[in-house]
Amino acid sequence: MSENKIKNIFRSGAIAAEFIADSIAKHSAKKDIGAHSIFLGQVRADIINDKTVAAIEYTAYEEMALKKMQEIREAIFSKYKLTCMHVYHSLGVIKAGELCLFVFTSSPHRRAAIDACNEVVERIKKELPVWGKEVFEDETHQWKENK
Amino acid sequence: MSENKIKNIFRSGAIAAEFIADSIAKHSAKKDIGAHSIFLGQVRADIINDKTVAAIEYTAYEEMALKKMQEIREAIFSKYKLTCMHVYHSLGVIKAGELCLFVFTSSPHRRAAIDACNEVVERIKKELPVWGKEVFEDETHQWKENK
Amino acid sequence: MTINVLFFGPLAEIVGNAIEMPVVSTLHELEQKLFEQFPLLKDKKYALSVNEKIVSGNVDLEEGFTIAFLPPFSGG
Amino acid sequence: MTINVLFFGPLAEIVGNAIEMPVVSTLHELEQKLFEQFPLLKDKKYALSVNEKIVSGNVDLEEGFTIAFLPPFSGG
Repeated sequence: MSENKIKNIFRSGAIAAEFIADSIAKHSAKKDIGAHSIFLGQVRADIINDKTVAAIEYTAYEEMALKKMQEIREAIFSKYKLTCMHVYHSLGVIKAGELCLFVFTSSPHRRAAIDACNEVVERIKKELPVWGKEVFEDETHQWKENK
Repeated sequence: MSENKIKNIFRSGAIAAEFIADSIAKHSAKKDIGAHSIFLGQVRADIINDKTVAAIEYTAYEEMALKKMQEIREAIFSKYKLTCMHVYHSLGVIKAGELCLFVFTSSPHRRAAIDACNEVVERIKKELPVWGKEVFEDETHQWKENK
Repeated sequence: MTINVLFFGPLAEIVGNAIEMPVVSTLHELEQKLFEQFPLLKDKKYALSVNEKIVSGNVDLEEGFTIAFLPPFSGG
Repeated sequence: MTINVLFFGPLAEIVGNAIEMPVVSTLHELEQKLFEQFPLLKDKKYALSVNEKIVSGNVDLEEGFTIAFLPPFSGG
């Protein structure tokens, strides 16, 4: 079963819109899919104490994150009637305006795709050992903390 | 205000993955966006009484649908802190595996984008005067009804 | 002194997409007239709109009004 | 007879990414040792993992174990 193989969700650098398009297009062959739900995380140029975030540099405890993601994947597949699910997270320096997270769920009917996508995003933010360093335009930095 | 101009959500034919990619890419200039939520509807090759759906032919009461969509847009913008929202619905014959609905919401933080996208999809299905005719491979048809 | 009556989806298969007909005074009267002409329409499920707004109950009609017979929606 | 200790995010700025050190018997003992060497670590918020699983409370350590100091996550 494809959902039991450990997949590498990490990508070096930003996620390109064309990559997302390719991923969507590949699903046209799966004719039992009726609904896709996609979440994209984009790096914000937040202004913190008068300094503007120019980029976020992501690092991860990769081995542990991939195991945890696999656990999440299995839980999601047993909870929701999904046709497929894809997750990509950027590592390295991602500039403001670029995409750093791509979660993509598909199912015959919309409820499963939407609810699964939502739950995966929440679990990624809460449970994956990934860290974002907000790098300001003056090259100072601070560490993000998810709420 | 851009959200007060009546937009034409209807597109003739299927929604192409490249169109979605372009739409995503355009948002990289909006540096206050942190989250995008996308819903895509895809035509399923359902099997009904041993016959397989080859395509759905969509028609709409366009003037009324656009007014209603505008009403929905305004309600969503006053309820959620969105940066932007885009909706495209296909008209005409959409083959199984092709995309017929594209809802795209963006906001600084994920909750608004996700919840707004979800609500827009529900309201589109329930409130827009659009009809889908399921055309089987043998060219007979039946009319869809949203649950 | 006419009104426009539109039909969509499965109802258009019974009546056609649109008919222009002499104004009648109420929506109920319009429905009765159409039921006589198109008996199949009577058993169908539909909502009604007057000038692009869904209405419920009886409504007075005036010249130039557009009435639409809307079967259950199935967009998206 | 060593264990591997990994540090991430802001903690790596204090200690470095990884140190290999002689095995100690428990996680609490490891923390005490590291606090002495890196006093800044003591005030930091973190979770601990042993062999890629988050643990709570004290845990016995054995040769070859990998322990990680995990500051609050901020992925996505």
